[in-house]
Amino acid sequence: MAQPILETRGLTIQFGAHVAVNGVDFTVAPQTFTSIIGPNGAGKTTFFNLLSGQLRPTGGTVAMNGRDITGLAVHERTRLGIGRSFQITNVFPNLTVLENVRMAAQAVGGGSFRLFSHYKKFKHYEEKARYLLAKVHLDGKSEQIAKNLSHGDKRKLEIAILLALEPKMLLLDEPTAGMSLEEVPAIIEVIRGLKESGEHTILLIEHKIDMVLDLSDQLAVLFNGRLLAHGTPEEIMSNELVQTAYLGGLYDDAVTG
Amino acid sequence: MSLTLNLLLNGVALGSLIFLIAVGLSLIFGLMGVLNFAHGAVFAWGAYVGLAVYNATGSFLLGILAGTVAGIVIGWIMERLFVRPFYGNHVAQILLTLGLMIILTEGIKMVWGPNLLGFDKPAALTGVVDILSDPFPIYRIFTIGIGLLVLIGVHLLLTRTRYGIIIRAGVQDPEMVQALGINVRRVFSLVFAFGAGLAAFGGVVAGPSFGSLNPDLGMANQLNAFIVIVIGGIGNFPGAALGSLLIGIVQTFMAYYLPDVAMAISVAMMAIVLIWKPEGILGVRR
Amino acid sequence: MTLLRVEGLQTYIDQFHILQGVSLAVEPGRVTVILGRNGAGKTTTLRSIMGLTPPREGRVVYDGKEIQGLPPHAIARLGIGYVPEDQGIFKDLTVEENMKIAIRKLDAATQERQEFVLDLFPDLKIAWKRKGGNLSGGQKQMLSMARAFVNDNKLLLIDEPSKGLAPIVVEKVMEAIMELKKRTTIVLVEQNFLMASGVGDDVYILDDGHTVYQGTMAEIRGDEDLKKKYLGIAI
Amino acid sequence: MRAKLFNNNLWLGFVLVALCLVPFVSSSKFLLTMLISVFLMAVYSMSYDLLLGYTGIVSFGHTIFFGLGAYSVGILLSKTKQPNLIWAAILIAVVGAAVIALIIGFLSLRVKDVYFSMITLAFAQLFFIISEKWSSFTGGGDGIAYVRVPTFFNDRVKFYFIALAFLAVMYLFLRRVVNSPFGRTLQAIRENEQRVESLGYNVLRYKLASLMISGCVAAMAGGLWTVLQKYVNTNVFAMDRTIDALLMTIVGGVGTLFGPIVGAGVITFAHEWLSSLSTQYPFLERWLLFFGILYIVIVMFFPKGILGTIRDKWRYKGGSRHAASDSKRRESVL
Amino acid sequence: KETASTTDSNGGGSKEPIKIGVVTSKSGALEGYGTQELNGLKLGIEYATGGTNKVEGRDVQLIIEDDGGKPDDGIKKARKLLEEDNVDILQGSASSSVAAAIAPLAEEYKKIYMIDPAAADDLTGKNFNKYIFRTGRNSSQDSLTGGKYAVENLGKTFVALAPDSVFGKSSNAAWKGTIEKAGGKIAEEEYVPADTQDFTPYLQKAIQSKADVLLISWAGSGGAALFKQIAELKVAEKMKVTTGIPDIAGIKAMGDGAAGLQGMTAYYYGLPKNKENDWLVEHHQKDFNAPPDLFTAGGFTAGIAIVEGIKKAHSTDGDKLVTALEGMTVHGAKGDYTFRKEDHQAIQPMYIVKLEKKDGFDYLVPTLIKEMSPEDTAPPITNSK
Ligand SMILES: Nc1ncnc2c1ncn2[C@@H]1O[C@H](COP(=O)(O)OP(=O)(O)OP(=O)(O)O)[C@@H](O)[C@H]1O
Ligand SMILES: Nc1ncnc2c1ncn2[C@@H]1O[C@H](COP(=O)(O)OP(=O)(O)OP(=O)(O)O)[C@@H](O)[C@H]1O
Ligand SMILES: [Mg+2]
Ligand SMILES: [Mg+2]
Repeated sequence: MAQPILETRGLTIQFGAHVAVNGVDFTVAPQTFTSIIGPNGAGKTTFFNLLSGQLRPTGGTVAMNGRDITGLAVHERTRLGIGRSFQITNVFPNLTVLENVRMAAQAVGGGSFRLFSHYKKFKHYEEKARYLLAKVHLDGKSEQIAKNLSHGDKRKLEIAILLALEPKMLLLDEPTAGMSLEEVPAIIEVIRGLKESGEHTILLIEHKIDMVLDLSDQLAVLFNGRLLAHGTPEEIMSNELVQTAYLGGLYDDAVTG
Repeated sequence: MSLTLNLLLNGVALGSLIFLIAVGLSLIFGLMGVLNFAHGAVFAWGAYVGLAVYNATGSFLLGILAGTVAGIVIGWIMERLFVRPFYGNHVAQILLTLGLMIILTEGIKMVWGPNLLGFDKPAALTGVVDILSDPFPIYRIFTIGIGLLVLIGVHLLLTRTRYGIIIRAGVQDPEMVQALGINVRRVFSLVFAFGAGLAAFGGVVAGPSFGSLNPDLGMANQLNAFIVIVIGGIGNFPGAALGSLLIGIVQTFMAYYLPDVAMAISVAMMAIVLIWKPEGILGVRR
Repeated sequence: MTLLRVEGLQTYIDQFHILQGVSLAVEPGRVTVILGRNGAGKTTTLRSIMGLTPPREGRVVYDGKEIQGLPPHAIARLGIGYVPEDQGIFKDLTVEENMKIAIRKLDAATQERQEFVLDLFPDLKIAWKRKGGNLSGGQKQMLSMARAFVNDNKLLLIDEPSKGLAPIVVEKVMEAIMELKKRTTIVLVEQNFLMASGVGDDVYILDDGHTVYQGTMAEIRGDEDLKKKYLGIAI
Repeated sequence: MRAKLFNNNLWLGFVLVALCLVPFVSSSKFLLTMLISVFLMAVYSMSYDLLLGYTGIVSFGHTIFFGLGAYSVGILLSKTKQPNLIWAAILIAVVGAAVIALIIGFLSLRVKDVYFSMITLAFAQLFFIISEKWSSFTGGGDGIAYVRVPTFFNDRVKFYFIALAFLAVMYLFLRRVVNSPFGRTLQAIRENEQRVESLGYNVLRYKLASLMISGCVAAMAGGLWTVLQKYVNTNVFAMDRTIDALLMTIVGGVGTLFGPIVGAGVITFAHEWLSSLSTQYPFLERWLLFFGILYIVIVMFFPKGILGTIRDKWRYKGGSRHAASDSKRRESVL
Repeated sequence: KETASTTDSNGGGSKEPIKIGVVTSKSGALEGYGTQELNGLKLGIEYATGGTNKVEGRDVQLIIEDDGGKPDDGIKKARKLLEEDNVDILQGSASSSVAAAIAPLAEEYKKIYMIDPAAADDLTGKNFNKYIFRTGRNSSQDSLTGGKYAVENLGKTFVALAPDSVFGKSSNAAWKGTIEKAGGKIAEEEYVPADTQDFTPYLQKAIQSKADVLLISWAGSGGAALFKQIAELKVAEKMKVTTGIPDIAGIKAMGDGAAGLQGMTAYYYGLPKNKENDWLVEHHQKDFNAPPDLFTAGGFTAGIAIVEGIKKAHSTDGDKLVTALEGMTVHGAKGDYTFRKEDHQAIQPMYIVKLEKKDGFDYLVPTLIKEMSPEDTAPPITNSK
């Protein structure tokens, strides 16, 4: 295997007495698609927060491309190419949908510290934003104030913002939760497109098992803050604990099928 | 009595006075998040009404009662007519409460004139007792006692009833509180009025300590109230008490030993505390 | 007798005409599912019933009484529980306090129900002293449901409960709904068709602020065309 | 589309021309003085709007910068008795303001919301106390009188045009800033700070820059204020002065840039008018009362300030952006 | 409002009214003082014009503006008076800062600025210009009055207690000079934060110092608490206490505990025995339903001085008035006030009094111990001009 793009060693975070992420050693190879599953409260989102810098670990390290990034701030990690979407929608509520995405485009495009040039001069940011909004089926709503979007539409906006950042490494936290049945496939297609472009490494947290199985090269299972298993979808799905404690009866078909 | 002990006692007494102003604000600002610049003016109204009734009836107790009621009424009206639509909107609150502050202060001048009014201690609380052979004013012991009573009372109210959590929840998401079947507006009105009542109560109790009242009394004391709440941790009631005590004691010692910097000490302490621990001493990080 | 009848709801938010004539009839003891794509107006419908975005026109008749125009807290006190789509967790309050604020009357029956929900969602017991804002996404969802289930409600309005829940928990929620159905009536907004079809009795489909379909779950389950037409899925 | 109504150049040109005509229409020196003070306060409030309306931070210490400007000019000119050092004094003020903004910003900008407000309040109080205590240098409460200014400024009409030009230039400058990519970033910070961070922006740097720009502009306004008054005392560091900026900005409309100009005009003239009337009509004797009522009326009927509320009414058709004065962030990261 | 023309209205012969522009505190912390002085001013003009309100055949018109105690507002208002209303004379203010800010305008527009009751020495010192005249006493006159008397009658060693402010420091400095000149000594200076509510430790420190006299300079609202605590701690049994006696409201606020307190005062309506004061007391009672107060006398005298000055100069021209007023003696509420040639400060009688309980008064009445002559209390000349 090539040098892992991301590697954690003994990654741990403790809140009071509760150890939410517990000694996780985890590696991700470049240009792969890994899904993280696990019961509610297993520490998946917390794990993402440690990778993207929202939280500082109480123990262990995070390395990207061999470089230790444990001490870096959120924005520095983003600049290194880690982009994430949030499980609970996290947008600019009082800006328009377009401006939300434009801000992200500007973040990677540079020029943000120019005090005097008019923002309209940076037309290409706006074009890029429009293009991405079309991709997530929000093109009709680009002038709406973000907080007025319905829940599902906010999720799409979240994804468009992430795409605008052009991250090398994407952390997707339940991107399709609350999205309508009809539109989930389109978003899956967008994600699949990213995967197939071969330029991105993707980590996905999802409870929709069929989607996970459909997309992933690798599956990792978090249980109670510990990395329980890491392997191919087939290996993981046959794990008994995953069966009984996570999937329950509903997905019997999905696994055997 | 050693000087240190004397200073310490005085510090506690001063802290207790600050606390009496801060306690209502700690509900209105600390819990409900209303930047209430009219709080000091309500405090002053309490003191003036209390003084008027005390002078008319000769009963300090009636004065306290009347002052407190005045505060409750003012608070109720303020909340009902003005503050209500602007919860969570600090910018509007600033303008609104500054306006109310001006109106209330001018109101005092209209009713009682712009000049000083003397506020005598009730006879029973006048004089000094000897603590370790040095004199210590009885009234100061009284304020310490009152401060303690209020601390315990309000603490019980907030922890033993649902009011504390309803307010905290209501500030964050009033809609959801309503959807849970609670008339959040009424609770807010009540708490606001209660906070104002506490301020007014504090005003009457503090009056004799000041010795005299002037219409701008509120403004002068309000800053300290904000400071102790921030130092203790916004929304943290015991924190406000701790902050008051701390500021009271430090201010007393500084005023004695280093009067040159005493003026700056409370704001400087606030700055230091915030830089060192932004959420306040007892506050929790959000 | 119909427990909740919604007739011709017209709801505006600011000057936007969001609901343009939504009608529902909710029969007691049944689970009524509202389906529709993002932005169809499902959430707004529930909010209009709760009085959170009062309708400008139309009637909401609950238990024989017109309740449109009542403030939300009065509506809630009539025995209507609401699980909002954004969970509505008070982030500065602990789980315990979040439960405490929800409980309308502390009696033996409530105690019993509290035990029931805590058994249903044991995670909450573990996180009992944690701040609501620190919960995981799924835990928030559980807490939000627990708050609604703990009271003696005659009607529950639940907005996308399965969102963010592990499959096994979804299953438990479904079981719980079947259990709750025995004593309460439920209106459910759901995007997870598996779940919706598992528990639903009656179905309404909304689109663009209108009711576009009304029928039973059995009909939908068997009718691929219907599913394609309104839900864009083929399962 | 964005606030076309007020930031439209044609419209602004018209206002500018109208203001240019004032000295030719009226010979009242007093009116000119009033307008000069409106212009200076307008610049001061606009600088505040950059913080409050665009970056979303409520500073209770803005007067620090105004005071620095006022004192630089006052002290330098009166100590040296060299009126022509005015530009040097303003330069010193601007550099000083930038440095102080940097220091205060570093210490306090990491702290959020009301806590930030309270730290800045503390700093302002410290400046006030220092200027009181160091009265040999600052003149203390009695102040420095007889500040000598270049004779040029003694001609009220010339001063009027300088002040007007100053306002116009500062307005254009700040408008450019808020519309630049930098300004856009500030507005995003106002809306959701940690989200901006996770987009890869170094939020602290942007906030610092905004505080510095705002401080420098305020310092210039303060410097010219001393030129107008020929007097400076500790009042320039008093809480009242910050409240002035706050009021003018809020009254005019937070986050509109043109609003503070309107606010400065309304407050200055209302203040003058009410206090003048008070000495003529006994029932207006307590004129401050009516001033207080004015605030309340504005909040109740123009919740987003005069311009902000009017602009909102216009914009609804376009369905465009929102400059909510105070966005409550309910969403958390997790 | 009509825009005033810029034409010169100084011509003495015209029948235009004489306009006196007053800038003082009608709101803010010093409102009470401003009002006292204004009432005095009105009565002074009435008195000096024999009730006609006419001088040299011209009406005297008062235009009053409120400065709220803020220099910035004071400047604005003074400008308005000078430029808009074309006043001939400026008068005010309750705040020394405001007066200092207005002083340069008087010079710029060459108009007399009759200061009262602002007391800062600098106004007739560092901040002096030739158009400034002051009927009010300045801080040095206060300390000269009290200091000399105290050393001669109360004791030789002093503890000076003052607020920790510019006022407190300069006041103490003035007292120190006088006391030392008179052969006394300030053993200890205590500066107390101006917002102090609790003076016990300072008072105890003072008692422990074993000095003869506790000398208090206090301005502002804390004073009442201070004197109540002095009474409560029975300081007066251990040492003498002296201070500047405040206005009636201030005395009232001190409470009965202050009985026996000796100190200096610039005016109390019961002290002067002359026809001007009798007239003032009578008319003040009639017009305002209260006796005149601490600062009414200065305003009253300012009114008289303005009228007498114009009569003497036959003009309202600033420079002519300066010549007329310089060295002039005015018969005011306290007797003779003389504007010194050098700094235009009016030297005037001052009083040493004792607070005593009297029937029919709900406050302690200042009763005369000694009247000091204008020369006895003449302050040093500190302006460089
Ligand atoms: N700041 C915190 N303080 C205390 N406990 C926390 C904090 N943040 C998270 N936790 C706890 O850590 C655990 C892991 O939470 P996390 O959000 O990572 O779960 P998750 O795996 O993403 O679950 P879900 O699938 O429900 O989103 C939960 O039990 C949560 O209550
Ligand atoms: N405050 C508002 N201002 C303007 N439009 C709004 C506002 N709130 C909601 N809307 C619009 O109303 C429509 C209905 O929203 P609603 O939240 O009811 O949809 P929904 O069916 O629940 O969608 P989802 O499945 O995504 O949750 C949406 O198009 C939304 O953009
Ligand atoms: Mg999660
Ligand atoms: Mg919805």
